[in-house]
Amino acid sequence: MATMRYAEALRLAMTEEMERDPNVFLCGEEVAQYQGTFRVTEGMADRFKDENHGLRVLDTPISEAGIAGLVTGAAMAGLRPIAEFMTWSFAILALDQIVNHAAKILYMTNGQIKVPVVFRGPAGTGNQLSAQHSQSLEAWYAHVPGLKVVLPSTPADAKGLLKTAIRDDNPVIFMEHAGLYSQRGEVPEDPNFTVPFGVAAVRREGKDVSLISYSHAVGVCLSAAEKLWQEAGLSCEVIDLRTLLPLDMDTVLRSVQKTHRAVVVQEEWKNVGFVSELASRIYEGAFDDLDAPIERVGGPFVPMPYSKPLERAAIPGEEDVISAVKRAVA
Amino acid sequence: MATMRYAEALRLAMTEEMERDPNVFLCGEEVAQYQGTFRVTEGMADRFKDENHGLRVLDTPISEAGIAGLVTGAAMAGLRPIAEFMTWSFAILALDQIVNHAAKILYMTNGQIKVPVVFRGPAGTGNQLSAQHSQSLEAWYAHVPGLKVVLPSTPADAKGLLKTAIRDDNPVIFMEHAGLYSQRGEVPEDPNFTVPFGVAAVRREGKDVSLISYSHAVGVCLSAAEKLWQEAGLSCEVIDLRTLLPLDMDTVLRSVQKTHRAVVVQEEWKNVGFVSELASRIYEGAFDDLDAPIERVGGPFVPMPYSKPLERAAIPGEEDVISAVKRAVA
Amino acid sequence: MAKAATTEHNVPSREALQGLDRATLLRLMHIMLLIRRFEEPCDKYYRAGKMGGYIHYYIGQEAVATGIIPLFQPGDLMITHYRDHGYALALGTDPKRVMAELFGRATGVAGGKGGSMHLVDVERGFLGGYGIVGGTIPLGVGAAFALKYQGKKNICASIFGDGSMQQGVVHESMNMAGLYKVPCLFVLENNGYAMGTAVARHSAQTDFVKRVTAGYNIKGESVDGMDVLAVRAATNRILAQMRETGEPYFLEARTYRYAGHGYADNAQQQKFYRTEAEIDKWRKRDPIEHFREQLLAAGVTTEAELNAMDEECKAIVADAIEFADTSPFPSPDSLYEHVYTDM
Amino acid sequence: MAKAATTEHNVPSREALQGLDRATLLRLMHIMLLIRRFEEPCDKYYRAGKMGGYIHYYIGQEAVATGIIPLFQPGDLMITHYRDHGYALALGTDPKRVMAELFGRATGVAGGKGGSMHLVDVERGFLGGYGIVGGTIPLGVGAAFALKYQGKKNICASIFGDGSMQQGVVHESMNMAGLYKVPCLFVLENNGYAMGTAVARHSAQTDFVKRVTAGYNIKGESVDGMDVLAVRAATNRILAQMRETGEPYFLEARTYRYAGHGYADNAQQQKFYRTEAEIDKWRKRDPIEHFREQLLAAGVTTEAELNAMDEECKAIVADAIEFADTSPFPSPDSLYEHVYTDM
Ligand SMILES: Cc1ncc(C[n+]2csc(CCOP(=O)(O)OP(=O)(O)O)c2C)c(N)n1
Ligand SMILES: Cc1ncc(C[n+]2csc(CCOP(=O)(O)OP(=O)(O)O)c2C)c(N)n1
Ligand SMILES: [Mg+2]
Ligand SMILES: [Mg+2]
Repeated sequence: MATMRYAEALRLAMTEEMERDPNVFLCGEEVAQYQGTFRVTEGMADRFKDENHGLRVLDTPISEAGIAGLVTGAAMAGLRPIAEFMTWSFAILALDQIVNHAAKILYMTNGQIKVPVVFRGPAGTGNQLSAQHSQSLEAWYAHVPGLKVVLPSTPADAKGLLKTAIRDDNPVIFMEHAGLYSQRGEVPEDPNFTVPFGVAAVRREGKDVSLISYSHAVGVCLSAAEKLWQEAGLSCEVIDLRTLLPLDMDTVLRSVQKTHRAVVVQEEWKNVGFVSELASRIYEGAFDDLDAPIERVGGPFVPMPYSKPLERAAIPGEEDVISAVKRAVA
Repeated sequence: MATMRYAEALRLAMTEEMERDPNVFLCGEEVAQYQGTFRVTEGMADRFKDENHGLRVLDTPISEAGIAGLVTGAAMAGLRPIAEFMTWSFAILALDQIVNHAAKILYMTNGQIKVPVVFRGPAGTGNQLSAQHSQSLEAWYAHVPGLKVVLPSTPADAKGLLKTAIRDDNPVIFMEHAGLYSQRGEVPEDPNFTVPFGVAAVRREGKDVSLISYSHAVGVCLSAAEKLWQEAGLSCEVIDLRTLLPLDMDTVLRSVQKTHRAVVVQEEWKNVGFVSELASRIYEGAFDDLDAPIERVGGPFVPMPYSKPLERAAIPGEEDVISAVKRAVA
Repeated sequence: MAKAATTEHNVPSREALQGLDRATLLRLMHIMLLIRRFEEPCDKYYRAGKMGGYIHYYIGQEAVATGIIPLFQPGDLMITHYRDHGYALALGTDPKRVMAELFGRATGVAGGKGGSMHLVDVERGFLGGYGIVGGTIPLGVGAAFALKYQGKKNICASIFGDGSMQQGVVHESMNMAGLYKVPCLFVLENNGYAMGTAVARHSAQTDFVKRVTAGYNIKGESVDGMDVLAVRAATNRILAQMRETGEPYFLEARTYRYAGHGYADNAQQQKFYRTEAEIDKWRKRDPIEHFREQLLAAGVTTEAELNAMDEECKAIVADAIEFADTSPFPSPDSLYEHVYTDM
Repeated sequence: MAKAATTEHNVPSREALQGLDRATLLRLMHIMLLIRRFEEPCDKYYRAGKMGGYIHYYIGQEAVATGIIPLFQPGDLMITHYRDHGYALALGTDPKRVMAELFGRATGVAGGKGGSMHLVDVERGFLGGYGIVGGTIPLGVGAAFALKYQGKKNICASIFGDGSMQQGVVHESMNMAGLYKVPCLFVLENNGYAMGTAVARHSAQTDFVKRVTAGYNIKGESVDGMDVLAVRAATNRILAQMRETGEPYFLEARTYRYAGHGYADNAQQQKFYRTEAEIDKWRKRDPIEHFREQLLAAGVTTEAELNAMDEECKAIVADAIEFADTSPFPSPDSLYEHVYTDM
């Protein structure tokens, strides 16, 4: 175990996997010479500069669709690429390559061509980046067969899930959260450490209400849970889904069957968001166990505004979770 | 009233609105000289050829993102464009322009610049078009604040909703269904006839189960309802949402409060699909009225295969709705 | 086939028929004939409901695939747009399995999941045909990137139409190909139209070689796509150079499709954008007829031999149809297979 | 301003300083000084948490906006990328409201919803600054399309950076502009870098004029973006021609940004991609200093007058900061306003 930042854990995962498998390479905007916009890839270009004609850590033009297509084609030809999007908001430009190509090629070729590629980068809200730079859209990706969708909430998961993603033979949507990059935590140094997909983590045990979330919102749920315990004696169980596709409903349903109440929390627009799928599945799997309607917490249905007070109001916070829990137990 | 095809009703709506407002123009691939890939725009180029430098009905290169951006910019400068996508599967290439620009510009400019544009074209499955050509992705668009999402299921709605879309000052996602183009129906000829957004239609009254759907799936629900009545004496109420954004939950909840059972039906992938949002809202609005979990019917989680029997199995049909209803009343 | 290709490779292409040996010349003719005979009966089976979806014919453009593909060497890769029958057949993919794919059968090259637009033959380096205009160009650049990354001397051929020249991702990909210098052979099949839109109506610049060479510092040239030997000669020279330098190249083949864009683009529809006269003009330069005359003139073969070859091709196609039509449809379970490698 | 522009328009630009009258020359200087003085204090307020998000400085590039914008006529339109302070100020947008937008206040040009990247001034034809690289280019073409459609003699100026030359949608849009012949003035501010990536590292073709003219049949040229009079002369000639022909034009201004790409790109970060020496080299060609010398040499003005003008600009900025800092934040309800025009 070593204490490190979420961003460092990501770097360690990539570096270890690139050392382990010469077919793994990394490309994206500013990932090499500039050391990464958020310093996630710092030092990697130097580390691998003499290998494969200097193509192992590669700077690209601002061509998101081209990048996504290039790595998909490289994967079809036998490599295992990692493509970094400067932010997931820009990946919208690459959706045709990701959704209409990377995600479908295995199926269209009847299993003959696999596409082992990882699309990663920061997502989410915060820092007054305003409307065009504050999206993650995980609900879009989780809607698409052929993709796997991963959103780590801790440094250890950042490392373990990214290693699993790189070793996976399918296209993986790996959404980091810029708000977590500097978060510190214990991370196993063992290069064989990985975290499997499809296994949710119970971050806090509880008996009154199940708080189910992922990515940055997990931390919001944990602090809300602590407050609710301190101030209202309410015992919340906090579940971190880790991966939305595959989705670990067993852990979720087990918790709800125990607590009989559920609050599902995400950062992005609630409308047609992932929490709606999650809620529907909980209703279907535990209809008779529920003592109250499930509370969905998500972003208000507005583009992200720049002004600080407005932005704060547009990002679901501790208070939103707390009031949702109180409604659920009312 | 006149009997006409769904495709003709769309053409009539566009022609009437273009005659009514000189700022309305139409562009897209093969819409002019070729008379439209599905003949929806037949004759329109001739009708308007001498106006505005021949720009009123305009053929474009195969540049979906460029087209979406061009019409968005034209709308910002005072025009009221209609852009046709040859199919909505290709609109994935234009998502950044639609979602990160057209949908957000009114908000980003604090209401100073409006974007009255209609993005329309055929969507949906059928005809063995296989994986890359069989999508609609309405769940993606309905997730985005700033957009309105419309999916007409009858010739009359095709005309009335399209006219409302063209007169709307916001970007409208108007998804037609290729499987409905040749469907005939009664259509009001009155040029003032429009169908408002946000008002669902009860296509069939019933008391046992509410079948809630939109677009091509409405017809599937109606035939299933008829069969269920004939063969099992089950009385199904069939609701056509018409628009997913805005969404008419009042009509939906009123129906469910009456029937106590709901089956929500869509053609596309169920997972994180629109039916999940719809189900969540019904649970939240009528939790105590429900006698059974809501049944969600949607496409299986696979890319669309080419082979006819496989494709048939991948498109939710009458049988799927019938068994869902039987589960709901079991 | 690939093996043979390596040997021909050394044959000097100086004299008439570029000094190609008889076997090679006859194989080129055989490929062109097979492609044409393969597609001719398709309309009938499409009408009969044996095929569905979109089907795009290659008839008229045979010289392009035939001039390029036989020059492939083991390890070379290829990716194409949906107009892909000719490429699969030129590559030597079993006509039975190609036809079975069009019929949507389990024995098809993609198990019936792909259809006409989505043929594939991994064994021969064919990474597949895809349906999004321009969508394959970045994939081809990526495959070429992989070849460079792996230090191979191979190339990746990327086939597409004139309409895709207006797709943004093509611009992004060509810029990256020029920037990273990867061995991607861009083959633009300029058949004059993107569906019903003539090149001059979809492109501000109709000289695509100029656009690409000036825009991305990629070498390029244009060749007569109705002349199989011209295409072959250019490709031969280009591939030798690419295997040497590992750099990208842009080859425009000027050609023409006789049939409609797809099945739905019938004679009536075609009147909206082209004339019978134009079609006839191009038919007079028919690649098969032209080559036939060359061969006969040079005394390489006889009418009788060519007719026999034609009959043989028809027989191969008849067998393919028989095979396809008697093959089973995919099993219902296969609907859920290969969505993921592991779930 | 626009009014005045129409008259200057007739001044023959033969002699030194292109025969521009004193008032015009001084206004150009005033605009450049205002832009620079406006941005200089921003870092301090950003650090103090008064501003947030991304902020991109225009310092060093002042001659480009200043050489172009005053030539606008009523009805002309403009759209820019996120590096937009200079354009709003050159256009005459109230510095108070621009600063208030950076402070996220209700009095800002976008009511605090946009911030530095998303300024707007509909009244003056500024359709806004946006943050997706290349994303505004089709919008500008669309606005120009609207001008042609409406039969107006106006133009739309579309401002963007060298990095956006690698965005697919830019290719698609320029092709459409060349195809439909719409009056869009493409202004490429080539400041040598896309964030930390030098032009030669992101573009296979570094001669953008060549790429665009050869690729889309759009006329184009390059101009010294550090020389306000050179930019103005070129723009003057180009706009006259565009208003005549209604056709698109591509103008590359070679310029340089002194500051980092954005706030986060501090001196330490910049070491990864450029040297102090390079920055100094460009500073020696500072557009304001250069123009100052020209004016003094020609005896158009005096040191004293220019210093007074400088003080005046600083005062305007001080007022703007005061105004911004004392302005109210948007009301909580405004969060839900303007998502739709009607719901
Ligand atoms: C992105 C996208 N837009 C539109 C289409 C519909 N479409 C299919 S083929 C085609 C014309 C393509 O013409 P070209 O690239 O010249 O190839 P050709 O068919 O002539 O071989 C169009 C518009 C598509 N498949 N993909
Ligand atoms: C599509 C997209 N990709 C990436 C970014 C992140 N980004 C913002 S500015 C920038 C560099 C742009 O450089 P250039 O176009 O030269 O303009 P400059 O900043 O130099 O004025 C990048 C990569 C973005 N905003 N949009
Ligand atoms: Mg073509
Ligand atoms: Mg730049």
